[in-house]
Amino acid sequence: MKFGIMVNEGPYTHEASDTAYLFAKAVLEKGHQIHRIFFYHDGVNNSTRLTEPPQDDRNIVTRWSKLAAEHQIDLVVCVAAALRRGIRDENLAEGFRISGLGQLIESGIQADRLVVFGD
Amino acid sequence: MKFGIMVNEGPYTHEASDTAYLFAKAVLEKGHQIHRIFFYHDGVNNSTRLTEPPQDDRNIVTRWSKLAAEHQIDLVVCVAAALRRGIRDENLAEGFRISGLGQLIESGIQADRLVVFGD
Amino acid sequence: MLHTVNKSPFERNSLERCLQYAKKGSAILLIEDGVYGALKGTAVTDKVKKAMKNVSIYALYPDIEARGMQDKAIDGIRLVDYGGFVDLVAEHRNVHSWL
Amino acid sequence: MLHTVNKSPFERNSLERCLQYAKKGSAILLIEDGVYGALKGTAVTDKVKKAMKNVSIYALYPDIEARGMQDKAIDGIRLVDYGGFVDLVAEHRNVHSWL
Amino acid sequence: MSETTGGVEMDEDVSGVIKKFLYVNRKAPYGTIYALESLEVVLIAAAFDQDVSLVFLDDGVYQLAKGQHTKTIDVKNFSPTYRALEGYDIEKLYVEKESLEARGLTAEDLIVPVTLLPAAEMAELMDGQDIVLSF
Amino acid sequence: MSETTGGVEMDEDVSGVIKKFLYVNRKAPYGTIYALESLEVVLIAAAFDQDVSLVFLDDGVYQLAKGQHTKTIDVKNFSPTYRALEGYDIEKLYVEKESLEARGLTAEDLIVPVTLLPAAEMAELMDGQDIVLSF
Repeated sequence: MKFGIMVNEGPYTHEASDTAYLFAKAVLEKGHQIHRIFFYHDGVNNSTRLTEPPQDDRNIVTRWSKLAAEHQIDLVVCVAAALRRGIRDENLAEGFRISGLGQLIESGIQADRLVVFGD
Repeated sequence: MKFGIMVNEGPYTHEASDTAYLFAKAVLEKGHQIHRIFFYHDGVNNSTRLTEPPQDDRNIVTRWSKLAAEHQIDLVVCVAAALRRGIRDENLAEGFRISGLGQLIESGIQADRLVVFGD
Repeated sequence: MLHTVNKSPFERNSLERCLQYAKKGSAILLIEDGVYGALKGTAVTDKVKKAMKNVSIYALYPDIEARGMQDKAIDGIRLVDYGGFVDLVAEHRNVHSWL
Repeated sequence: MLHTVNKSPFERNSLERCLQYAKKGSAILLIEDGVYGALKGTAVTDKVKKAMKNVSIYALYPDIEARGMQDKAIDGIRLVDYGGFVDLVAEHRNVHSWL
Repeated sequence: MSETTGGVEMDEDVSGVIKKFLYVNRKAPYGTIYALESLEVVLIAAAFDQDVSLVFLDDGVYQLAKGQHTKTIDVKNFSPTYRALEGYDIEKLYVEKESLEARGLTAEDLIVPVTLLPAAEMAELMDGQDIVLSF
Repeated sequence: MSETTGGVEMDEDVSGVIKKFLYVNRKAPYGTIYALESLEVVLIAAAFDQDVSLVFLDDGVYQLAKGQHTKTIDVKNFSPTYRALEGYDIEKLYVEKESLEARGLTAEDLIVPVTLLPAAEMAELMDGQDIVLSF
């Protein structure tokens, strides 16, 4: 089955991005596919390569980048939401791309399920 | 009277940073002083110079920078909260400085009032 | 002391808790989505009116106006602008923001 | 359909609204702070137990364990891991996250 | 054939599929950005020729309140956009009756014509969707 | 004379002043970061020799729950830090009785010894502070 995932909150502040990540891993472990992970609202902050959490904490951003590299997952950051919040190509982490909201709707159409994680 | 202000949420997503800004302006208009504005939690995202809101919207970040320049206000971004969220000197807007949590406590001690704006 | 509430009373428990905590003679200022607690004819109006016997309740008019609720404030709730917000903070020894 | 609730029932209205919306035969999964709605002996326990007559209620065990609530889940609430979460989504035609 | 939508080339296999999309609005305007950014999604969604419905429940009903004047908080008043939705062929707007009543409001207080539904019927509507987006 | 605290040089006029600081914890751990980042403030505050109290009410009482195991959500379990507060001379921890009861918990379920106070007494305590920090 093909899953679409939407992430509406930034890293660390809300558990939403953790839950979305652990859900995404489980989707793959169950043998399903991930059509796309779309980052919206403060969710766009998941994609900043400037993040540097404490040594003993998880690195939420690089965790997404790794997941994308290992499983060829399309990580899309909404351009309008990103510009408002100071995310651009110059601070975008590996594996993410900035695109339009149409990518979210497309994911809703093409995936079998779309799951929203937010506040 | 000397006011300390604490901002706990990022720009655009919550009204907290708008309210804090309009409150700060009113503090000055009333003839009071602002000891410091301290940005914590997602509040650190108020300081990214990479933000680019739509033309017809307010620019929350430059609004802070201008307020700081015009009234010599100390805008302090918490270093630990900032590193977690990808705010560093390289994307810091004018008028902000990154420092420790001690600056918040100091503001509590030195100011006559400390007002918290958050979610 | 001054209490501020910035959340809708229909969504969160912060106004309710604040009303329990606000002692006789203290003040409550409703801001942001908290101003929905200042309106007539809602499911929480009676609770707010009852509290008004012991505490002064204020609401931030710019937030009321933004939400189109200009004509709906409960009689007796004092509407203030940001300058009034500053005055309230200055007049009270301390402030608790019910986040 | 599958409903997810990620907020504490003591702080927000989302579990209460979800319980009203969840139709007979549908499923509710409590995640994140929503797992506090899955516990025995709280002020909302009775409401949840009543709903269990018509809908299946699940809770995400990793979130329960993180919060130290391992021994407190209501009997009859099914505890799942992330794999179980994925299965629930797959088994239902659609999902509504009560944000 | 492809059509540009929100800066996106639609893939071939998107065309032809029509799914039922439900946008759930439960949050008040201005206190948070969710209402505004939700509306931005709806406007883009209009270009995809899907079966779109919007529901407003809980504090979401406040999004549709008449008479919003946002100048003093220096935020854009986006409520007129709800009136523009019709021009995008988005015509199915549902408001939960109980939510409106708890807030002392009636359909007269809303900026656009909507269909009032009791919660039980809203639940039916929600149940029948393919995609439920909440913000 | 100055002392470095959290990377900060304390100004001359800070020393000598002792204010009553109250830290209000109303949010559950892990669902959001507020509990953790609040604790980080408290640890720094300890260096300033102020009169510090912590109150836990509503879902904030869950911060102190025993038996937290966060490995499966890959987040750091910070609850043991509450036990370390004593070493920082932060000893005034108050928990609201009503909040604990509504959640079916007792003082036995908490990771540190606390003072249980009914809401009315909590309100008195809050009233008497100079600075009330909430997160």
